[in-house]
Amino acid sequence: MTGPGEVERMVEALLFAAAEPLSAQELQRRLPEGADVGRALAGLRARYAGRGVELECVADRWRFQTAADLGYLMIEEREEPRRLSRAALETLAVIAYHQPVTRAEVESVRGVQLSRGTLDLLLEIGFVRMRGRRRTPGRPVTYGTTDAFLEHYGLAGLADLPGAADMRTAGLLDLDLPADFTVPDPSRTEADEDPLEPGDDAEFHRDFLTDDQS
Amino acid sequence: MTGPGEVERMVEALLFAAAEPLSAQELQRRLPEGADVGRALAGLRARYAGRGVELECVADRWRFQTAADLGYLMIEEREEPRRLSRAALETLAVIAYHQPVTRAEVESVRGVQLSRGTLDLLLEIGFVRMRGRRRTPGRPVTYGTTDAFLEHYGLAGLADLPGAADMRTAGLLDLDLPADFTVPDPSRTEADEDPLEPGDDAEFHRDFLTDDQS
Amino acid sequence: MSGFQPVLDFEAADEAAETGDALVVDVDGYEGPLHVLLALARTQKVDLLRISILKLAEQYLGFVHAARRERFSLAADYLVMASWLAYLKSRLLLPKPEKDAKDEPPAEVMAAALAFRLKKLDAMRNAVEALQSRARFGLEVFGRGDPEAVTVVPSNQVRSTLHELLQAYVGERRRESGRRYQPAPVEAYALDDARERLRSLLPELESWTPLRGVAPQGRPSGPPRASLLASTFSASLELVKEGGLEARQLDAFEDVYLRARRQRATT
Repeated sequence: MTGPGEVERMVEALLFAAAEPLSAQELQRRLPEGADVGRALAGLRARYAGRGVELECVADRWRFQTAADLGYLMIEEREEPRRLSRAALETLAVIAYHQPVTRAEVESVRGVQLSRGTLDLLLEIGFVRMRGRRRTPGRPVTYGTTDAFLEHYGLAGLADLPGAADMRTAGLLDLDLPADFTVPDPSRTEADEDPLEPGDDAEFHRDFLTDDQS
Repeated sequence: MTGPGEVERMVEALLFAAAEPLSAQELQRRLPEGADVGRALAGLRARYAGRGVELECVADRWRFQTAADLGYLMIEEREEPRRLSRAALETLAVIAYHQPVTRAEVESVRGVQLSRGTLDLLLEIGFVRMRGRRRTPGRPVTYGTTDAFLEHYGLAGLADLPGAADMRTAGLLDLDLPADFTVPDPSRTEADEDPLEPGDDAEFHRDFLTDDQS
Repeated sequence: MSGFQPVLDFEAADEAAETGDALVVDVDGYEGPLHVLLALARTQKVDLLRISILKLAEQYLGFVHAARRERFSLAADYLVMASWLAYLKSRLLLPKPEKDAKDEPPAEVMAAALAFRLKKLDAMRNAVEALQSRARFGLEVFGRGDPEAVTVVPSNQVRSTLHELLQAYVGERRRESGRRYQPAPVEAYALDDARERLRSLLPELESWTPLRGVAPQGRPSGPPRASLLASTFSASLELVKEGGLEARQLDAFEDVYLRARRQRATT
């Protein structure tokens, strides 16, 4: 005959190793005949009361659970930096070299529609900002890079963005590019742009919605 | 200031919740400053001794696990055991007890060439890893065991390998035993190993290929 | 026998040792000659370091002989070991020469080294058993079945290098330059064909018929409808000029009607 202390040990082990909460019936089935599950559960509940882990009964099923007041320990700020997706990296590159640039222009260079999340992400991590509005019909918002962008890539200014010659030296440019391949110099200022006005932000989000519908 | 009882609760909660064993350092990082992790671990170990769940140190990290004598209850949780051949197990033992050890040395101890797939399998299931290179002509790759190996066999460290101390005293773990049966020289240096360099992996696989052709 | 449990083919040797019978020859059960030697040595029931190498050599040679009689194909390793042991045996038996051959240790030292090597392999065999009898994770002991996933709050840090950025840009521009506007060439309804067809239709065009009815119906693979209409219209104007056809349009943008010019009107 299995003593009550021994049954308690068994229930403890079973509940610990189980992939999901177990009912008293399920426990009974996995224990030696005649084992008093109810008594074991009561004993364990008392034993774990006030500990870092507690025995909980949810919907007639039993499980060990971290004490509620220690839940904050289970949240971890992960230091691991994110990698930018290919789409994000390409969009960032086009914005960096072609700024100030409208959403439509980015799409025209990349040849694909800009997904909503890509630009949002770049705005969110602070590498891209809204710069102003193009003085063309519809007055589209123009985008550019931020100081955080320069800082991240170790650039003193936009003039330090590597040009075509640098790219060639680095072996990035090869022969299948046209001979007249040039890279725009984003450090020159363009005049066909108005500064953003207060409230432009909201309008921008409306832009997004209509873009998506089209 | 967090009292010792409270720290013990926290460590208990963290170890219960964790999917992997946690080192004292990892625990420390998640606890309030000044928390005495060592004391909490010792307290928990004593508290859980003889229970259905026990606190164990494996590969220098800590985990709760079910008591060994209750393993028979965990039929549903039991993993399909990996089928390792006797040759694979013996190779694993030779590597574990003699590391860092080269393939040729493993073969010399066992008196037979490693059959194709034996070492690969041990590397693939993650019990064995390439450790470095022996500073001898040809700079052969040396092998050792992993934390996964220690975790599987419930060993706190290599010093806990069963019988290792006695074997070492008896000179049974010496490797300076050439194939031509000369008397072993019990003085064995362990420092004659270079760390692996990037790209060594590929070279290793070339090794394998040439081995297979022979 | 389940899982990690090694197939202990030494059982045969142990049994033989207990019963005093000769070892059952089963080459498949052994990894190599050293493993056979170890199994044989264990039948001597003494510390491996104190076994009789002479007796071991005889046992091994008997094993190889038996295996050959049973027509087992023994690997070369086994035969090399056999000849080495035969040589060692002869050296152990023969009276000591005045001096050993050059660069060769005394036979007793070689025998001791072999015994030590067997001891070493035996230690590893015991190690396997000791490891396998431990409470193994996932087999005898178990971890938390339902770990509480730690909620990971990702930081806003980004990992990206300037080189990556440049690669992305160049890749982008390369694709852009590779994109050229290439409209599919439009298949046109040749004017000659239209003229030919209209001429053949003339006898049937006795009453005014709208141009869109006269022009051939478009097919998905052929020229577009616009081209069929335009070429038919151009051909009809030519035939009007030749005098074979009449055309009329009641008002601007209205349908154009065609009919064959009456023969008697021309004569």
